[in-house]
Amino acid sequence: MAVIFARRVLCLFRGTAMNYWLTQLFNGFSYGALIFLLAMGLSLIFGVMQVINVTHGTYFLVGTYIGLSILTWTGNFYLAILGGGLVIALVGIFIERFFLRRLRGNDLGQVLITFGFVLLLQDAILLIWGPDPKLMGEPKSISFTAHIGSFTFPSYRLFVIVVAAAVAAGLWLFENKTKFGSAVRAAVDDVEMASGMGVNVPLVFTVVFGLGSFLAGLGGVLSGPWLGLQYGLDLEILPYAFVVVIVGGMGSLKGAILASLLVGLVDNFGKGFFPDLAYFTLFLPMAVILAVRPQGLFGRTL
Amino acid sequence: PRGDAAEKGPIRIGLLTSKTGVLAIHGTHQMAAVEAFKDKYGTTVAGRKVEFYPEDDQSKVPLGVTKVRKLITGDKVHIVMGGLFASTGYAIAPLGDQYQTPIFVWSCPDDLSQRKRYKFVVKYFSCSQPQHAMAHWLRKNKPQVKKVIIFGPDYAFGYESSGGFQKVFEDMGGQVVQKIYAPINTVDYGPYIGQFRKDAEGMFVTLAGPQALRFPKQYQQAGLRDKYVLVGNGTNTDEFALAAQGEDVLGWITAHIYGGAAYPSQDNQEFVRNFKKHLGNKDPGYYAEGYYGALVLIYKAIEAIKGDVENKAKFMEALGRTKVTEGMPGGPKVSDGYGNLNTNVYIRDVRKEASGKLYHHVLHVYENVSQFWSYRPEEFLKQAVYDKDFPPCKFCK
Amino acid sequence: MTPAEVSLAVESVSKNFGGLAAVKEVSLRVERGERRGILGPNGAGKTTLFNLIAGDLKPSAGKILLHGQDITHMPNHQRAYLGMARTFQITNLFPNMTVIDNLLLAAQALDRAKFSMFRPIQSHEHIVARAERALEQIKMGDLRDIPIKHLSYGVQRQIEVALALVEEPKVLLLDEPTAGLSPAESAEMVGLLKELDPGITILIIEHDMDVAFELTDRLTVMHEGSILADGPKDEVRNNQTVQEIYLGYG
Amino acid sequence: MIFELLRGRGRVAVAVAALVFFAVYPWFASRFMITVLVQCLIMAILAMSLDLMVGYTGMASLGHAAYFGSGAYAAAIVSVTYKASFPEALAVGLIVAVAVTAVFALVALRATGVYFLMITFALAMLIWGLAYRWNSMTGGENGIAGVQRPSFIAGTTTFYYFVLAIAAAVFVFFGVLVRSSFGRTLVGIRESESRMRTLGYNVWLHKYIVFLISGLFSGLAGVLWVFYDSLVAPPLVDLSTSFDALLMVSVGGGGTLVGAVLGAVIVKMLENLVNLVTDRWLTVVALVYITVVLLAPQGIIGLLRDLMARREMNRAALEVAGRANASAGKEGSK
Amino acid sequence: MDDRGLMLQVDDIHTYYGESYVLQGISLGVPSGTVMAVLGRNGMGKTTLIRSIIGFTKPRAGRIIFEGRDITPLRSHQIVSLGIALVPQGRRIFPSLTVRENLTLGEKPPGANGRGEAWNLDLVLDLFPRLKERLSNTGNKLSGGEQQMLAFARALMTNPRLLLLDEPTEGLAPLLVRALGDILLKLKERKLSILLVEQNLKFALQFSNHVHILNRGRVVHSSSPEALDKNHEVKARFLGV
Ligand SMILES: Nc1ncnc2c1ncn2[C@@H]1O[C@H](COP(=O)(O)OP(=O)(O)OP(=O)(O)O)[C@@H](O)[C@H]1O
Ligand SMILES: Nc1ncnc2c1ncn2[C@@H]1O[C@H](COP(=O)(O)OP(=O)(O)OP(=O)(O)O)[C@@H](O)[C@H]1O
Ligand SMILES: [Mg+2]
Ligand SMILES: [Mg+2]
Repeated sequence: MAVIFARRVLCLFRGTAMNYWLTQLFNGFSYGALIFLLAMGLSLIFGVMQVINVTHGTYFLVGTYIGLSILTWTGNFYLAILGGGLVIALVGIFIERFFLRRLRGNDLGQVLITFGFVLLLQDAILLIWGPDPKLMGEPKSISFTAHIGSFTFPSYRLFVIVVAAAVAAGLWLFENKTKFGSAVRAAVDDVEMASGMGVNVPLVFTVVFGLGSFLAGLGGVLSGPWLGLQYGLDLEILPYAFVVVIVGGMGSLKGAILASLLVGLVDNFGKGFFPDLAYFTLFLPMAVILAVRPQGLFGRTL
Repeated sequence: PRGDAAEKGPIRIGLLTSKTGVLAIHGTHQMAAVEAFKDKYGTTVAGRKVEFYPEDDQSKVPLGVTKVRKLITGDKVHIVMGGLFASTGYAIAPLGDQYQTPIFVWSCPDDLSQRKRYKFVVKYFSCSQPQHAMAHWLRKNKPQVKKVIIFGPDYAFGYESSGGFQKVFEDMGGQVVQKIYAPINTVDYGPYIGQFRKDAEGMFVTLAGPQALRFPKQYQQAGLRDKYVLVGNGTNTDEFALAAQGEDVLGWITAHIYGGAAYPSQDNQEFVRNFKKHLGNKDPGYYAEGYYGALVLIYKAIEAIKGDVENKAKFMEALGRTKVTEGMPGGPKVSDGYGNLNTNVYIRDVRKEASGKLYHHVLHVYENVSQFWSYRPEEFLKQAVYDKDFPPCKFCK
Repeated sequence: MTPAEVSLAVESVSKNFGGLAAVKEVSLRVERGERRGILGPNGAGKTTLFNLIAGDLKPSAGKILLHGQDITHMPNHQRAYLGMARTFQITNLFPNMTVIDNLLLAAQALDRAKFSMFRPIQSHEHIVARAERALEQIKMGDLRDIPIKHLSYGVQRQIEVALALVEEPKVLLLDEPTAGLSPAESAEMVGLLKELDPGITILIIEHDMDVAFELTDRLTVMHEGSILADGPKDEVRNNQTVQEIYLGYG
Repeated sequence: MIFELLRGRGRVAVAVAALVFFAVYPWFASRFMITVLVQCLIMAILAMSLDLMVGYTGMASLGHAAYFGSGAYAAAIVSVTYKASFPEALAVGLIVAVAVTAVFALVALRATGVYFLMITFALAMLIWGLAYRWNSMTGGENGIAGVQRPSFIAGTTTFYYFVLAIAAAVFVFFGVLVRSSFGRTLVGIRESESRMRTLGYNVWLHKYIVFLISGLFSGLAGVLWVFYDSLVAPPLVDLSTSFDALLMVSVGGGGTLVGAVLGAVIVKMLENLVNLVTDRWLTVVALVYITVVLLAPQGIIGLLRDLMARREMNRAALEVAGRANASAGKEGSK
Repeated sequence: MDDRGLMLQVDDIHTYYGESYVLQGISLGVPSGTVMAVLGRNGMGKTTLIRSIIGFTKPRAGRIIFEGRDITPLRSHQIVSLGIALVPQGRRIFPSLTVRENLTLGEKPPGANGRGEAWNLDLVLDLFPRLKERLSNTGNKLSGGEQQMLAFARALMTNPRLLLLDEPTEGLAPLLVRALGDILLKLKERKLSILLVEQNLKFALQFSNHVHILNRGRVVHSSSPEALDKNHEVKARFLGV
């Protein structure tokens, strides 16, 4: 295997190697950015509320469809991004408020019920939008192919990177400039005592869940012009988000950023160098990291 | 001796398809095709009523097996038709012999009509069948395209389609210089697109299911539109995806056993009209046509044996020597004696109507194409089945 | 009389948590049957020392000997086989199990029977007998089948101690055994501990001076990770520094 | 556990009724319904092995597809590619499943709680990645088809009885196991690892043993599945199988064994039967899951247990609580 | 404040855990600026009383009135926001929060009735210098006594007008127990009202204005601390000393 690898690398360094590396690096980065938007919400919900929200990938997909509908009505892509995020936030809040809340502390029950919602939302997609694949157009202003020297890249991917960076910055401020973060963790540690310290626990959980879902919806809409709208995409993309959350450490912003980029890059270069081991190359590093640091790169030890 | 059809009750036909999961779209198209079929041919054949038993394999191969088993043992169907993946075809075929029940594999696993034949299995076409013709057309019409990259899904369907192309293409002096197979559920094609060799002139692409949607967009975004001459499998631009694909696939050339919804033959237009009634005015593609066509063939075989489907051997034999020249949206079909059909292959490109709607324009029709192309069957069967490494990639460095 | 046998020896043991030296070069020799009190201000390192002795933490430096055997690197479950038992300062029980089930688990811990995959605990008579005896010892016969989580804090504290007693240990580490007990229950606990086999070596962390003086012979006072004073109880009580930093009669 | 509520004759009656039902089932069920029950029984073995870990020991694994799948793949490979006999395939399947478990457990046991859940998931994805991409061995996307049952269990009904016998044996084995000393120890580990450790239990070793047992029986389920279905393909080892297993445990009720069996029957029946009735089967199944969780958060057996406990012990509970108060006080000058 | 000058009034409450009937009709009042001690043996319902007031376990009958307002139907976080703080039994520090986060979590400025200087991080840390050294440790990495200090300091940070203390001296070294007593006196001067549950009889008698004894869910004795100290029969019967 090492020999094959060396041969491939050598081969790549001949000719257009520089270009190849740049392109793959950029691809990895941009895909990482998209995965970040998906995974960050999962990480929040997971790390902070200890809910394994299997519905997250489906939020992402439903968000895409809602974004498409908004785009069709209003013709405004940016409105679609926001709207998709908000509607999914509402869906998430509804599910948290009326279902998950009753099951606090019952991990398996929560997993089960979020799985129920996967099926329900999937059927909703079939009912409302049908099984036809759909494609979403991006605004002309961000849909060109940019050239820098001989290096070309789609500007839309650049746009996704910018949005992801903005979201990361926003979350950082939110976490560090408000006491919200510690209120949430307190509530997870000890619901009763947190409310005994004046934390409005139901509200806190609702906000976290809403925020996490919002990110999924937003990421979903952003993925529209890139991945297309395809019934079934939700469960295909969910493992990527899981990997990010696991490797980065649950609930950690820093971890999610780093792990997303890592996943993006490993996925890219893995598929480049070892196309036959595409998934192995994604999950093996993860297993190794976990063997050494079970809590992930930036997870809290408890 | 008591051939009274009514006494034996209805003929039960099991239909395996994917109504949920990633391939759900194909299921809806196929079920609409079944409705269109009923409109034209009714639910009585050879004096017996026909009942259809649709089953959803949820786009999962193992579940398809379970469902076929259920159709045979639970619903006691006389024949099973379906299987979306080539893999499903391979997986369900053994059940035909196990339960002594005819299975009409609607999809295209090559080997089921070549080296791995089953007594109770026939199939509609071979994956490589149209792509032999594609290669021939490309060599003849665009001889400047000499070096070609192959890109396809990483399973039987991908290997067999591109294997057929490679075989004929190289036999006619072309060179395949790179072969890349991506898992069917690949989400981001960036890593693959980044690897395409710059020194090639053309690409042969096969896309299955959801790939047809994501790949063209990402290919276009990478700025490769005008870099390569792109030819490929008819599934790339099948009508189910065509509307969503938009301009990204304009000009793509593909080969398939169906000429497309716009193909002006009378049989086809009637099929398209009927189909549209059942699916919100949408165009049928090959997934619908194949399902429909297979049912036509099954009816013909039932008629040929006067409805005596309980006699399985006779029924199998009838299926194995069908010859239909009329009523088929994809043109005449003739059994080749190996459990497969000789068929028309259409070379189409994607064009745009004034209204902006995309459609297939047929550039050329190869008639009565055998799964063995112009090779002698005995010779052909001596080589291995088309696979990831066969034909070997002589010109890849 | 033969020279007293050393039951537990701690030889310049240290434990660092990051930058903090929670235990600094602590040495102790506890004789067989001795009742040793460990005192010291909050955060002095008493519980940490217990964690080191019991094996819940590994020392950064130093050696620990039990009956002369080096146990520094021995996992804690093996120390239990050598006769060591402990209680936790912060109650650590099996909350969803009943009182008797808690005791049964303790009773079979050192028995080969625990690996028996085909016989229920209840069928091992000697184990059941041990558990029932412990139940009697703490006089909780009528709480037998109540799940732990339904009991008040003080009662849970008593069971915490009972669990360590079931194993009939040779060396017993008690981390604030009377904390949270009412004066009445506290007195009972003292009575119970006093009645234990005099051959058992006991180390007790206590903040209740009355209890400490009643139960122990010698006192060790820790301060900021080190041993500040060590000696017969009256001597230590009158130690000037101990009074200043711990007792607060200045 | 439900058996613990039904004492003496009640327990025997339920067991006999279940046995009679399973024994005569093939007489009145169609061939199809028999195969559905075969699926249920095989999955019940998987669910029980998972319950041993999740319900009893408190180790929630989201990766049992790996052990199920490695047993299945190993058996399929040796029996199709190397034409091994059924006993050989069974042996190889079990050995491979245990071997994979033995290695994965070393890694997974470094973590607890949600982290454990995630590590088991990650490790299982490795096996899936291999099944999916290691074409030469596993047939990749196509999987391996054509596994043949030996003649003595070739028929649908004989195979049913064969699987029934195995499932019953596994049930009895697990039933005895969880009531044994060892089983109690597992519950203790679930409740407090650190306390178990100081009491003198080698917690790691117990967890490792449980993991191995669980892996072994998951592998057994995998081998049976291959011989039932004659096919293995990647979807059999993906997240959804691990998930299904967890579903079964939680629908029925974790830590009850009977719950795992019941859960397996319910989940598999739903999967097989609802879509015969309606095209909106996704919604129906979803609603069933959601309702079960809301009405019976501890699973169906958990719910039954609560109901029975409430009815039978209403008065007793009051009495006990009263006594608890009194004795906790140990009032006066006793 | 109600007409009798009571900051907190507990009015015949009955509290259950599931089926078990724990508080069987308890009434007591805490006047403004006093320390009211509640004594009793283990399992008598002291903690349950505190839980009922803070809203963790709602009484099935009876009322709880804080500053003239019926707080029985309110949820815990609302009750707390009115100016009540809790130092729970067993400390219940948030293990994954650092000491600083534990302290600032419920930080509040003093309400309308706040007197004197408000508690803030600096003042609280001056009170417990030990915590200052451990500010960035997470809660689970503190010694038992440090956790107890943190629990107390955490409650002060909310600048309450009523403080509920459930065995606040448990696990504290003697020196600190005294220090805590001094703090209670200071708080009293600031007109803070305190409901103190204690096992440490000496401490309770020394620092309280009034004592109640709970036995099997009922108040069985109620007097000044001095009177109780002399009443050996009651002490022997209900406290076992
Ligand atoms: N896991 C840990 N990580 C970092 N610091 C720790 C850890 N455990 C304890 N400490 C610190 O080590 C010091 C000693 O703690 P220890 O629990 O031994 O004190 P102690 O003497 O038992 O006090 P107390 O009487 O309050 O129980 C304390 O300052 C504590 O904060
Ligand atoms: N969660 C619970 N479920 C059922 N019963 C409980 C629960 N918590 C406490 N009890 C019971 O309620 C009674 C009163 O308990 P409570 O904790 O109020 O006592 P306490 O006076 O605070 O005792 P301690 O001094 O030991 O803390 C006890 O008999 C106890 O067993
Ligand atoms: Mg301590
Ligand atoms: Mg209490």
